[in-house]
Amino acid sequence: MDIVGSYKPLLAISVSLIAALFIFFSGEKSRNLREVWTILAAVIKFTIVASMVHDVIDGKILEYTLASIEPGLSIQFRVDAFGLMFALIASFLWIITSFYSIGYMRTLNENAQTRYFVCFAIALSAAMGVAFSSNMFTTFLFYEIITICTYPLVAHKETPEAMQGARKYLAYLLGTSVGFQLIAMIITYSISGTTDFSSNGIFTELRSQVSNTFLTIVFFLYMAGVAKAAIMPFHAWLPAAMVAPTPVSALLHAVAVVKAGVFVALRIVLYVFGIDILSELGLGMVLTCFASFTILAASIIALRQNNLKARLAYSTVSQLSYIILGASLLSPSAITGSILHIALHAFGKITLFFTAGAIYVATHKTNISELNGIGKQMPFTMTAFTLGALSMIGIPPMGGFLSKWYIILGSIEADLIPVIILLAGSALLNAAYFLPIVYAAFFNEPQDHHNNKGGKGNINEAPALMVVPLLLTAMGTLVLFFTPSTFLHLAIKVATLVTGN
Amino acid sequence: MIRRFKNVVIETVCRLMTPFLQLFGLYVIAHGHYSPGGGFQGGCILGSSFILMAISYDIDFAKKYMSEIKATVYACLGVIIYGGIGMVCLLIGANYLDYGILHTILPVDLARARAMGILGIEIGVGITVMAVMVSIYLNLVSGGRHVEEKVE
Amino acid sequence: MIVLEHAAILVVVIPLLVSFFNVIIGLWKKNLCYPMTVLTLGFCLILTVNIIVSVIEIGTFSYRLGGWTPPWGIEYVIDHLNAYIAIIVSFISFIFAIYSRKSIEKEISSEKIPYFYTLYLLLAAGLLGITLTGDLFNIFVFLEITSLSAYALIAIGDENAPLASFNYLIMGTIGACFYLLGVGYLYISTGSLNIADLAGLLPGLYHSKTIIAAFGFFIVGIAVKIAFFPFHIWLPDAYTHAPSAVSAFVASTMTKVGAYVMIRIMYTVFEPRFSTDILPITAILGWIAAAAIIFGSILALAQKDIKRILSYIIIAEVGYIVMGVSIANKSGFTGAVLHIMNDALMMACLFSVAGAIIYRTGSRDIYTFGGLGRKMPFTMAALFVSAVSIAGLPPTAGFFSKWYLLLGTIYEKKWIFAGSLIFSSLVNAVIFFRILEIVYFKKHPQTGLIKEVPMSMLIPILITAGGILITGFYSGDIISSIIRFAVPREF
Amino acid sequence: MIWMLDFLILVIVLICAISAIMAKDLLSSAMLLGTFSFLVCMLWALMGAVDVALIEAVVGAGISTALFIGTIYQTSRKAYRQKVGIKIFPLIAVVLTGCAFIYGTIDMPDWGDPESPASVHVSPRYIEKTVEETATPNAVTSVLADYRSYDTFGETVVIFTAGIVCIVLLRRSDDKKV
Amino acid sequence: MDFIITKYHYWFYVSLMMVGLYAMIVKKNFVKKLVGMNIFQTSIILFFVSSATKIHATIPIIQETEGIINPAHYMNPLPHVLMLTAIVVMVSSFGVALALLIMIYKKYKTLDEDEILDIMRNKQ
Repeated sequence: MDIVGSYKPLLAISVSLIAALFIFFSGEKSRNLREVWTILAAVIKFTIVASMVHDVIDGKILEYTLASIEPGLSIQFRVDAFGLMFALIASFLWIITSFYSIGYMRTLNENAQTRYFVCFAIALSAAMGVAFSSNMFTTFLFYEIITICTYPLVAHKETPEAMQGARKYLAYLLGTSVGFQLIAMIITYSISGTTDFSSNGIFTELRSQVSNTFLTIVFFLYMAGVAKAAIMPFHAWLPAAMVAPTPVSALLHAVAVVKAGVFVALRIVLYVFGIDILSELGLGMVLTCFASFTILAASIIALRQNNLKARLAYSTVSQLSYIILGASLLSPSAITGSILHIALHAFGKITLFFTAGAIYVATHKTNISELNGIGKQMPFTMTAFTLGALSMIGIPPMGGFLSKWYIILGSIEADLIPVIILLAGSALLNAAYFLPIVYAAFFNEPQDHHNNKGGKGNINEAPALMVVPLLLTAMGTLVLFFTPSTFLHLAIKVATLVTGN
Repeated sequence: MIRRFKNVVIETVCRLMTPFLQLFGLYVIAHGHYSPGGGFQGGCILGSSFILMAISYDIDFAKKYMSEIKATVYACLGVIIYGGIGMVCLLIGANYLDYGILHTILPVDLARARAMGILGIEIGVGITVMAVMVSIYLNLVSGGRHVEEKVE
Repeated sequence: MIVLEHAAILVVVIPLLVSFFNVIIGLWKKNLCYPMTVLTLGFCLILTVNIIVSVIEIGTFSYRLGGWTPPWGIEYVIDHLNAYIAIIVSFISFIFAIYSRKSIEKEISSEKIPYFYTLYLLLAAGLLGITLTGDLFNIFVFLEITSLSAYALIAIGDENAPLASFNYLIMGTIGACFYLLGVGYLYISTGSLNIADLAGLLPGLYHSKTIIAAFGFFIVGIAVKIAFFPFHIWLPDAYTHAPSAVSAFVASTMTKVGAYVMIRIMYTVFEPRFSTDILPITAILGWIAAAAIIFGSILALAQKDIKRILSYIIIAEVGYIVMGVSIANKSGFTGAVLHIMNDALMMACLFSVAGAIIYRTGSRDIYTFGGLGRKMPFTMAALFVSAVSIAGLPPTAGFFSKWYLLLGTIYEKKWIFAGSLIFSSLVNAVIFFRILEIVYFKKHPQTGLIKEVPMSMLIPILITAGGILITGFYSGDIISSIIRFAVPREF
Repeated sequence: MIWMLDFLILVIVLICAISAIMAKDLLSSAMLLGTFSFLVCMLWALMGAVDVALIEAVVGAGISTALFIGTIYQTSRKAYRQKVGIKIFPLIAVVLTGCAFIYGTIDMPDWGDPESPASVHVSPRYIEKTVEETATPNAVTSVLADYRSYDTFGETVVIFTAGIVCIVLLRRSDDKKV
Repeated sequence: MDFIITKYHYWFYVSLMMVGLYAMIVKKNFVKKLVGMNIFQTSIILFFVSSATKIHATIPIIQETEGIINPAHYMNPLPHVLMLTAIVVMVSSFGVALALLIMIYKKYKTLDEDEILDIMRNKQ
């Protein structure tokens, strides 16, 4: 574990900020140029991030200090396995998403596209910042930036309900983070004099000074503070945020934003408190209960949704709780599984959202009840949808299976047999709310008024700019099952680091 | 203007008093070193002499001697004298308003130089106070009108 | 170099002298006044910069006026705290001297413009004088210069301005009188007016009833001057009806300088232990400050006139500063002093944006701002930045000072105070995101011909906005190089 | 000094003040204020503050009364809707403030005590050194214009400001806007 | 008794202050407010000046041309100076206030707070 100074983290973050400037000044008039900037930024960002993988797997830790406010309080970036993992996924999927959103935006020719792309770029930099930040202070900084700069994206349609959703979004995220997370962080700082993440927890060495109840309170403040992780009862913003354009829901509300929330939650669990304290105080168990409840409840609610994106949103809520669950089991394999799940769920869910968007663009349908026979109309899309759904359910040979497998292993290590049952049940529920869509899409006869464009059975796909990306991600879910080595390495690295064996 | 009333007694008395008032004002300014008085008192007395004019005759009469513009300029002039003396001290090389240094340019010893400085700023203060008092009064009673007209 | 060695006094005297000349020149050529004012204040800015540089190099230094040794003469004492305040004041005044040109041309009649700039310079010089002086009575004199010019500048606003200004005058006079009484009580029982001298004399007398009363008078007087709850009644009207440039300048400096005087008296003239132990004023102040914060935020939420919203927010912000001061520990004090700067910047930015909107649309009602986001993109970007900052969200400056304030309250285990801070930042977030929503996402019919404000107004807005963005990251340096030395030793 | 006279004047001053507050007619209250200032100026003369007495005689009793009357003629002479009743809550507040004042005075040095700190700490130097340092027998003048001349500068600026303010606020113009 | 003899001045000043303050706070008529302001400030000035008095001392104008000067023989000049300043400040703010009053009167044709409030209410 040797720490080397490096500009790469800063570059990885700032590249899309700079891109945002270019995009802003290119403006609506030269839209091609604008989107070239987006793609360029995405690619560069990914290459920078990827270039760090090798070092990190060798056990190096890249570090860069932006500003030091006080001893123990600084804006500092540190690239470790866990952060890199998240950054890798986000930056990779951004490339795909930017193509997709270009297609989406142009086909529907939405308003204020410049604002859209600018905010998107900034959101990505902020996500990188969260991934790379080396202490709670910096994390909070970028966490808030994500919130603020995704608000315009959610309100993008500028319709009353979009506003409503955006207000809800902002209220939940800002309220919790300022109201709970900030306080918890300041308490941490005022006790320990630092907010730097350490692999065995900040509180471990001054365990003697702080009382259990106090630690418990702080822990719950933290957990309530990361509403982005959408643990119940702080989940309501996510369905509300589905008014956003689909690419936003795809990247941000399946990958960047929510994963940032989960990521921070894991950081808190593993690096601020450390599994020793949590297991000692039995807080892990409490978290497990919350997570399990969320998984089941969200799945059941998802069953009753007719709007496709809403159903996906609730499925996201439940899937996020898998990650929390895995971490809360506090056993090596479970942690590995949850970290893997960040990646695998990302691929699966983004595919699903892409397909939802594609369907909307091609046929302007948003409700599941209207999807009968759509499989014949847009076969590629629906195939991708199927793959994504299977990955969600966690059937081999799909990526989703791996992470669940590890989590199950972990629950055996932590000998919590109920968790296995829970996982099995939720898998069934997932199947119950995904497979009917697939079935209806391929085997039901379409109602007449559907095939508005051309006759029955005509291929009526969304533009290629959208279909190709979603096929790619769908392939991703498959590929990750067979060659998960990179992610697996990283995840295992983290797990061994925090559990110490 | 308040109310225009012709009254020989008042006009004559004021006409007689005004020069003495002003003389006394100058005396109070100049003699501030040795007797009660100084810039403020003298300035106020000078100002009140003009105000007396304005009351006894009317504003135009007072404005013949001290028009608004003139008053404004005098007001600036006084403070400029004050600040200027300070700056002179500073430029010669002492601290701001340190009149002692003036003995290098005046043919007097240090204490006298200070007295000189005091006299200078008293004059400045006097001018400003007089001008400002007059200008405030003129502005107040004329409601700021340049040209005089009946109120009621 | 004569200028540098006399910088401390020149900072105050040069604006005064120029203001005198301004009147005469104004009678001759009106157009010269604006450039003269701007140049003078720019010069002051340079002077304050090298004042603070020399303070950082050689530490506290003093300047004897008239060459008399204190306590017989008046002296200027420049330490880290007031050099810091001075640079804020001169910077803001310079910015708004540039800003004022267009808006003033629109708001007051042309032949009064020279007098406007005269008063403007007098106000700036008065504030700097209050900041730099080391003599209690001298503070009073310059306080009066400041107040008189402020009354006038406010009174030349819209048609309700004179009334507001008159109420301000009454309250302000009460405040000044209380301050003067405090000085008198101190003088009667010590016989000195010089701050350093008093700081030496007072500890022996801490239990004298006269001293305690004097301290009370000081606090009340200053509280009136800085519109500290419950003496805030004059502020909203005054700041709402004043001309835009004036309310921007006054709002972002006067309360801060008042807060500085409060800090001076609580922690320099008196030792901290006086206000914490002997007369537990800090506890009371803290609670009132919490009340002020909540009260100000809620009332701001209830308004729909943008300048009124900002005025009530100022009341809350004053509460922040007083709370930080009254927490009386290191981080609280640091937060307060840091927040003086950040709040000055934020208020400057917000009020200048408000002025820009009024300049273009002529309306102060936030519900008529629809669609401005497209028409005036840069101004609205500045509004966005300052809104984020005033809601205390990273990465803007407001977050860092709020961080320190919260840290201070939590060190003292004052959960209610922390709660009030959090509450107000959430309320501010609501207020401003409501405005931003209107600005960006609502359409408005009559915004057809509205365009971006002229450069002379836009540049100050952007500078302040940039300041808000940047200073946050340099708070560390500011604290380690300046504020650290301003914190009383006892903390 | 004769403390009987002193006392008498103080009483009359108080009466003047109250009646100036109570008067229905603003003009009469202005006149009462003038009387008040004049009596106060006598009081100062009794206390040996001749300079202050002089300026109070000129400013307080003279000019400010003139300004006052001028303003009253510009505006209205009647105090409309003069409430006779006394408001309780402000009265309590004022009385509390007064109690604070009095509380402060308890520990004060006696009135006219030559040994009071004010008389022994800073001021003696002015009296001793004024002649030899500034060649000005009138200590008030020397302190005003030399030892603390910067205060006086500020004060002159205050006056100047007041003048400018009155011009800005009142001077009419041919312009439409005022 | 002695206490009273030595302190009664202060109490007179205090009562003056209270009168002035009461007028400033309570009186609805702006001119009356100004009267109160004037009284308040004057009482403070009285307060200061009285701190300069020394029994058996004379006005602070030095008679001795040579020899040692005993400060106890002369009043304390410093408060006089301060109060000169304060008086001038007072009259300045007084003038400003009067100017404001005239402006207010031009607009509302009255100087009574209640009536002005009525006018404003009627306008909306």
